[in-house]
Amino acid sequence: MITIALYVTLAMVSAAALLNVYRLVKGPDAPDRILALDTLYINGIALVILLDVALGTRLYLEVALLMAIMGFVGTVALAKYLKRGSVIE
Amino acid sequence: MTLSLVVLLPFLGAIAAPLFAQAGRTAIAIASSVPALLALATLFPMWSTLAEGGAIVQTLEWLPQLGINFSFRLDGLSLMFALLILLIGLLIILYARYYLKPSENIGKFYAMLLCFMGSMLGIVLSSNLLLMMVFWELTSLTSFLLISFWNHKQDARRGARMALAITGGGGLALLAGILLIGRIVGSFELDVVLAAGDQIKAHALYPYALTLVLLGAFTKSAQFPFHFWLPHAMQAPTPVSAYLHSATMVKAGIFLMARLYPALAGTEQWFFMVSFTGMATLLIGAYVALFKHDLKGLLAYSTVSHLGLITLLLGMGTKLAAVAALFHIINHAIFKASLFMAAGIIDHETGSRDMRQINGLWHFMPHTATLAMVAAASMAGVPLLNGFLSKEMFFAEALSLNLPGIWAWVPPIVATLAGIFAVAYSARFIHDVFFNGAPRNLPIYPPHEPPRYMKIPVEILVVACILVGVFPAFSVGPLLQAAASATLGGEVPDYGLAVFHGFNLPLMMSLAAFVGGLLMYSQRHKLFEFHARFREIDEKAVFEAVVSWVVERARSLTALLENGSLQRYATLLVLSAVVVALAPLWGMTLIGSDGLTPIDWPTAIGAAILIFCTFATVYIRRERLTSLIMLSVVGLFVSLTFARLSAPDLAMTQISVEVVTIVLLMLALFYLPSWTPSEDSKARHVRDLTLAGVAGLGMAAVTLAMLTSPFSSISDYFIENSKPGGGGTNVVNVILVDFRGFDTLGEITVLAIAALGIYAMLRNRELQAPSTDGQGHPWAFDAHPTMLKQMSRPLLPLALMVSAYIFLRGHNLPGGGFIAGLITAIALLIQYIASGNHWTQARVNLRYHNVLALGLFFATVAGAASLMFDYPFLTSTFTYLTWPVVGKFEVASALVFDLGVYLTVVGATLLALVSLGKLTPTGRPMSRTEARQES
Amino acid sequence: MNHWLIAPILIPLIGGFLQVFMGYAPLRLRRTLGLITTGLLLASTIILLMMAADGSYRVYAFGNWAPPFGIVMVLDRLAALMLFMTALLGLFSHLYSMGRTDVDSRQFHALFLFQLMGLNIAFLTGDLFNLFVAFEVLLIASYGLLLHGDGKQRTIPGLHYVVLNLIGSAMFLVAVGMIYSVTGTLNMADLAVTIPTLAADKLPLVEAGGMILLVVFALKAALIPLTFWLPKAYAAATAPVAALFAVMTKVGVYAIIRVYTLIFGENAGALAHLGMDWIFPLALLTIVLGMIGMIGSAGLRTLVAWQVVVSVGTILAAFSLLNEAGLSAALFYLVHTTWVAAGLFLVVDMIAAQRGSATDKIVTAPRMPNRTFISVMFMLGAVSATGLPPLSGFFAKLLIMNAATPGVAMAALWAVILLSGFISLVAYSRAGSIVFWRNVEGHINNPEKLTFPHTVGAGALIAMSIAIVVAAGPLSDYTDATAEQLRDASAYTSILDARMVGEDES
Amino acid sequence: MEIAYALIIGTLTFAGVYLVLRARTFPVVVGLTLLSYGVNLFLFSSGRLMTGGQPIIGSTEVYSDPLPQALVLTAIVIGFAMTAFAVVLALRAKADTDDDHVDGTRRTDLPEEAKHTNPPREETGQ
Amino acid sequence: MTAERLGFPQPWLTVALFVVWQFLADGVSGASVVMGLILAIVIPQITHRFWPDHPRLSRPWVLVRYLVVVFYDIIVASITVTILILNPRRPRPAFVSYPLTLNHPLGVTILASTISLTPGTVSSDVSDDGRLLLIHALDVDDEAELIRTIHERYEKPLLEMFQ
Amino acid sequence: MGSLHPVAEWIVSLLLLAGGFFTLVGAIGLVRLPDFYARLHGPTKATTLGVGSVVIASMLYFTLSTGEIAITEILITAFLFLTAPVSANFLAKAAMHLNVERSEETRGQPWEQ
Ligand code: NA
Ligand code: NA
Repeated sequence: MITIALYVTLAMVSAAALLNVYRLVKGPDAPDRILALDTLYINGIALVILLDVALGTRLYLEVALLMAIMGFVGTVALAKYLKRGSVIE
Repeated sequence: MTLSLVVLLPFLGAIAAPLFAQAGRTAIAIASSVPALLALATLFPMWSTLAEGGAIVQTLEWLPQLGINFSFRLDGLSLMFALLILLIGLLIILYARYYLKPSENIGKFYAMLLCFMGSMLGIVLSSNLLLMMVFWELTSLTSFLLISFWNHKQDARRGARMALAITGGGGLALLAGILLIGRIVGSFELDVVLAAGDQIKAHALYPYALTLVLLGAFTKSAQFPFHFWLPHAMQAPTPVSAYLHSATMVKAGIFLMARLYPALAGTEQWFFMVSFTGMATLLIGAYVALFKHDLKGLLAYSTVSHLGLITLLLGMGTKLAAVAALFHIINHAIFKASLFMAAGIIDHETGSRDMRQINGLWHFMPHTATLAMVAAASMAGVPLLNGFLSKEMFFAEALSLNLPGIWAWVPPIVATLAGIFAVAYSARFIHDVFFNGAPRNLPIYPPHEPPRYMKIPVEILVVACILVGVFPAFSVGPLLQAAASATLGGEVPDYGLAVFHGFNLPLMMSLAAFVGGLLMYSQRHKLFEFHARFREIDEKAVFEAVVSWVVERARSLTALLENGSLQRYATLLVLSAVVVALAPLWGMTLIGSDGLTPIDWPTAIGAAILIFCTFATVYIRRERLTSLIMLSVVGLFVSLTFARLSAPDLAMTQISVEVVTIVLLMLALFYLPSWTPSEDSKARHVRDLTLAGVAGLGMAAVTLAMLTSPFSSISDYFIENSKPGGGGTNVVNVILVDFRGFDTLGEITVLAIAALGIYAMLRNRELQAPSTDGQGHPWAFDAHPTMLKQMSRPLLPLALMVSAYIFLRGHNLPGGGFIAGLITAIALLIQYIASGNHWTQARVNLRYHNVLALGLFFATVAGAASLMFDYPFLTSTFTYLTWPVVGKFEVASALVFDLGVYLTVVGATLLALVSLGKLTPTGRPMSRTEARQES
Repeated sequence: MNHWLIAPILIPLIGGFLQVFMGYAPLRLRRTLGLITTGLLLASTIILLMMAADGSYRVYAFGNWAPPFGIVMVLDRLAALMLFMTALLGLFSHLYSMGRTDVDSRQFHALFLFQLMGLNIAFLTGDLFNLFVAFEVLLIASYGLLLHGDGKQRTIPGLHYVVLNLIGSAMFLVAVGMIYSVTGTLNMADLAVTIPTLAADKLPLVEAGGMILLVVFALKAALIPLTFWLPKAYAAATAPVAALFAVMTKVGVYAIIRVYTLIFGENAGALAHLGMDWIFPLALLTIVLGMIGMIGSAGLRTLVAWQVVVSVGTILAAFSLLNEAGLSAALFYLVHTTWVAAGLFLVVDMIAAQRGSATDKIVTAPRMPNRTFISVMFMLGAVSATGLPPLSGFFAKLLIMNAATPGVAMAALWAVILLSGFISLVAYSRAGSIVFWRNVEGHINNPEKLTFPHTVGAGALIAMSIAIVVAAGPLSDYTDATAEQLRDASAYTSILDARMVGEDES
Repeated sequence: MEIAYALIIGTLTFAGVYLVLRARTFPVVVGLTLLSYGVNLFLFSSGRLMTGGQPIIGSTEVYSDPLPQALVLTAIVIGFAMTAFAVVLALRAKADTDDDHVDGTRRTDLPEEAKHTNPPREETGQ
Repeated sequence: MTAERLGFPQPWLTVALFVVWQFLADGVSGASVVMGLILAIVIPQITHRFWPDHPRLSRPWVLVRYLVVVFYDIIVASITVTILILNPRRPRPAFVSYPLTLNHPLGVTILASTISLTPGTVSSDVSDDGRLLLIHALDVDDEAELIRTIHERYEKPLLEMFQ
Repeated sequence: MGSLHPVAEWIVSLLLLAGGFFTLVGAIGLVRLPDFYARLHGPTKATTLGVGSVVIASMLYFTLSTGEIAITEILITAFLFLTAPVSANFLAKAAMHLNVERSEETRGQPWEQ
């Protein structure tokens, strides 16, 4: 039961990732691409948690936690670059 | 080791002599003559041994591996040369005392002269060929310094360099020749080599060895076609010319041929190479000498000619010829040295060496003129002077050569012809200088006799000319006998050292030369006109031109190869790796025995995204920000790959590092153009695509082959020992902080150094920041938006908490000091981004240098703790403690090491990022209000 | 446990981070500490040299983990020689830097010491991956050092150097991966044991890995066609850095010697002497290229930089003769050329500081002050580098030429070596006579005074060429013994049996 | 799985090499980053691929090879340090040469050697 | 050192951190309590300088109610937006300037976050003077209605807390 | 997979599917919505309900299958809740700064940056 749900979910998240890649390529502007990247990070988080469930371990949760932190930092830095050029000033 | 003392003394003198520089020229001259006198005194008692044809050999081991030893040999030949070197050397020392001006660096001059003397003695006394080689090249070096003594003159510098290039280069050939001889014989000791003459001559390498040795000898002794350096070396002060270029150094090549005579001579190759070279040199030197207006030039070419004569004699291969050669060595040294000194006196007293200016000096310096005329007569071969005797022997030998057919005529004719020229230029030396009207435009006028003592050396030598000329057997007979015996290896033929041998063919030739020479000189104007039709070649200019040409060619070739293009260098590097790796991999089985495993859809999609975004990063590379965003995706999916394939630690590290890298790249992108121009040619694109494609395909193939082949590794040990031996269940972490903790120490050192290097590189650098972004939008004003600022405040303690958590669990679960450090760094980085450099720095209150140094300190201390128990560095220990409430928990020393890792990462990352951030020009408006105030 | 083995690593490490702590301490204090550090380092390497002289292998197992599981440092004659050579070079270059160079940045001493640390790890390590780490330590420090100093001239050469080495590092990892994927081990002794036992179908990966490794080492050594980054980088570096860099190419050479005598040595079965047939012709070509570069040099720094290229070719040519005599000669030459080239870099720097705007360019300039001392130093260095007697270069080249066995290879080797000597002779005499003797009217503004750090730093390194001659016997005995030790890889592999602390005596 | 993995490494290598060979500093740095991703994945896979075999003792039955993971971790960190340095160096090159070309400002009007052969302006006496 | 620095400069933060630690430790145990306490006390000591204008919550129980409301809204609005996305109908977007009553920056931030978290609205900007909040709404008929809803449901409770 | 009560299995499965669904819808929104500002709403779904459901599923699954409390996941969601609005805000500001295209129907004006 869970196995099936897990795989369907995995498929949906993967499909979501593909769609995000579409937006990443399409743009048209940098904010769109950054947004797509941010969303891909979130997809990544979901994928890692799903992996954890699939494996029945809890050893990858911190990977997901770190992805959340790093995705945020990356997005903020990119957005700041667009606005100000210098990320740290 | 008395013989080594003989060699050593002049060198010691060279060190001592300059100390007397303050005491005046006389003092230093005396000081300089002491070593020579002492050396003579050392040699004197050995004469008795040598007179019977014996030899004294003294050996001290130096480098037996090389076959090079301090072994010296005194026999007739070396004694003859040693005496020439020392006796003429003494006269030169005396002469130079008056020749050099007090203002000149006389200490340096004498020091170098003595060095040269020692080197020459080394050559002639060495009993080891390699040792001789050492001294051989030393004479090249010291003569270089002596010729360029007046190094403010361009001619002197060029002459010196040319001499060094030719003789030094020839020396290298000689070295090769000697090494070959050593190969053949198995030793470099002269005794062995000389005894192995037959073996050498029969050996397949003999032609090479001989050619190389002769190259050395010919260059040193200014044989055609290498003769041209010698006249240009005349830029040296005259004492140097007199010493080096008449009596000693140029004879080193001759000496070498004589020394190796038993080992190398007596073959056809020897005969042709040596005698023909000698013959050519004899003629060319004699011919050119006549036309030189420069007094020293005339003498120089005359020397070339006489050196050719001696070489020719040695080349003839008969024993009598060899004896004649030896005899002429002595005679030439005596009369030529005196002639040079006389020329030096004339130069000294008239300020000129040009025979077109110098005329009628008989009137002004009759004493000097007399001396010079006697010496010149000896050079011409006038009877009752020493030059006559050896020349007669030469004529006799020229006649006795058994060449087939018409060739038999060649040597006598050449000899006579050379004799004619010799008489002519000698006549010119006498007539053109001392008579021939009055001086013209002399810089110093009127000239007068030089100081009394300056003439003494000349007088002594001229007396020697006469003494030998009249009493040959009495004066030089024993020495010549000993030398001949040593040269020929025992048997010395019967030769008569008489003044008069009767009216024979040689005498006729002498007569012919004499008459012909005078006739020729009387007709000199026509000859000069004839000669003037040929453009005179200045060999020095040619040499310089050749060197310049070579330098230019080399320069352009270098510029062509080393063109400063990173693209080329990188291509070469990648290409090299591809080429060498492809060869062994070609035809390798792609799919090994383990076979393939199926792939699930999500993984396939992930892989597809990764591959796609990688290509996209490349495809869109000219749009830099987009490329960077694509790169982020690649980084994210690499991290997911690690997670997917059982590496949580790697996934965490990858994702953290990737974000910091992106931030770094964005910091850089602010200053760099946001577009890459399209500038590479199509050909280059194709080339690079091909190369990259081959590299990529190769790596893919290797990966596939690798992944499908069976495998076992040392890792089972780590898995088994991680818990019991390392006290942790996270094997990767235990490897990092324990099994291979040293790698980690190196790794954090790298990180620390990189940060320090970045800091140092950016310190005091000003970067031009663009005022708009790539599309021309001016930057926004709002630097620190409220929401981010507010959110960043609680984020810091939270992130530190997470960081502490990741750090503490690292030994047993995914995590560890490195990742924790990056989280801390990023938490602080958010503060910098949200609230600015100034605000954050004021609150951090730390120098990141100290943080990273503290990290290294902790890591080192943690590692070194075990040293106290005599366990190796980085040995870790752990124990389990039980506390109330807390329960049982583990305390591991590796945690301290990991703390070092943590601190280093925090310090290094922030130092690097903040250094970059500090580059931002200050004074940019931070808010709309500020902007309004600005405008 | 013989803790001396890690002294050459810990001393500069500790000295290094102390320097970082003391970044804002008075310069005098930092210099004193720096000199103490390099002095202690030299002392420790002398002790190691004496220990290694007995011909045994000493193992230091970090963390008390037995090889092949833990990382081991292995001291043998080769390692000790390299350590000593580097420490001596380090001390005098460091001293020289205190004349002027170290003022430019507070990080200089730390970087300098870390660079020494990286070098020492590279010489001692018995682990392939740790060798990579060592390379990275010494490289990153060298990047920092190379870019040290005012002015813009070193930026682009530095960039090239960095990028090429980053590619090289990537290749190193690929090679490690290839080798590990088959052998399952990283310990060099273990690799030496494992590789001869591999089945034929497993060889291609190891062979490819070994060859890529060779490319990486050749890049470090600046062997043709990977030479071109060197001249500009070395010529642009500040003098003490360039002097220290004289040993950088030798690290590549060292790695080649170590890996291709031990792992791919004559006992490596199908992979014996892997890639060595490439090295000999390339080494000769490298010499030729270096010659061309030398003769065409427009500046003294470039001249010496090309000299470094020539010497790399010479060492590798001798090594690739693949006999003990050649190896011994290569090592003898290596020691000589490292010190002398370093000394020349320093002397050239002193020259440049005396000549105003002419700096080190081979052009006429007003007569320089302090000419006597500097010109004597230059001449000694040039004579030695050229290989003329009576200085060390002559004996080194003699040993190399002696090592060749008759044949085409010998003819080529001799011809190239002698020709390189001739070309150097022409190049140095031309350069020297222009720089020292061809003067124009005028005077130099603010020529540098000769200072103790400069004269002693440069003088000592140049004087080493005399010292080598004096000690030529013992030195060549040592290199002979080293070559003999290296040839017998099975002795090295005995370190796998080393007993750890606390293990039973039985 | 192996084929996909091999393709990933091949692509990363291709992209890395191609970008490293470009003429501007930024793509070169991006190329180095991609190259190091590829290399790290390669080194990682030298211990073979496994799902759910995280080398945490007690978490699974069969563990994947921990050693390459540790090596890659070290390599990632070192690669990060190196990339950081290269990035900053690219900036400095931009500042010093006013261009982001990997060879600095290319002056085609003056050949390299011409700069040296001209006699320098002497500091003649005042 | 002031007593505050030695004690709990930000007591709520300390509590929050303690709770977070229990979450990180996957539940409460002796060890996690001890460690959590240590860190929850130490970390604010280090970071309090980074949070100089830290808030003083006046009515914590309001927070609970607020969270419940927000969660409910998230779920409901998500479904609405889902329908909107999957529907072929083109949405009716609008930029809405929301006049703020709150003046504490953290309060404003929380309000803006809440608005963003509930699907269909994104807080796009806060004016420099902190009086206006720019909201982008994905599909809205009546801007005034939106403003009123936000004020009632979110800003009021926040005003209670950040008095 | 450990043994789970069937009801729990259903709940976990439904939560998982919901998570996947909302994530997918977010992505579809990102593709379909007409302008950047509209698309900015998409990820909020993935963030909030998408990851939120998956996280709850995971917590339930582990807590119920092992009998030990498993709550770390909640921090991930908490973190996303904290940061996603900031990201969105920042991106919107960037978009306004760059003056990206808006769909014609949009009422109101973005602010000048
Ligand atoms: Na005349
Ligand atoms: Na919302």
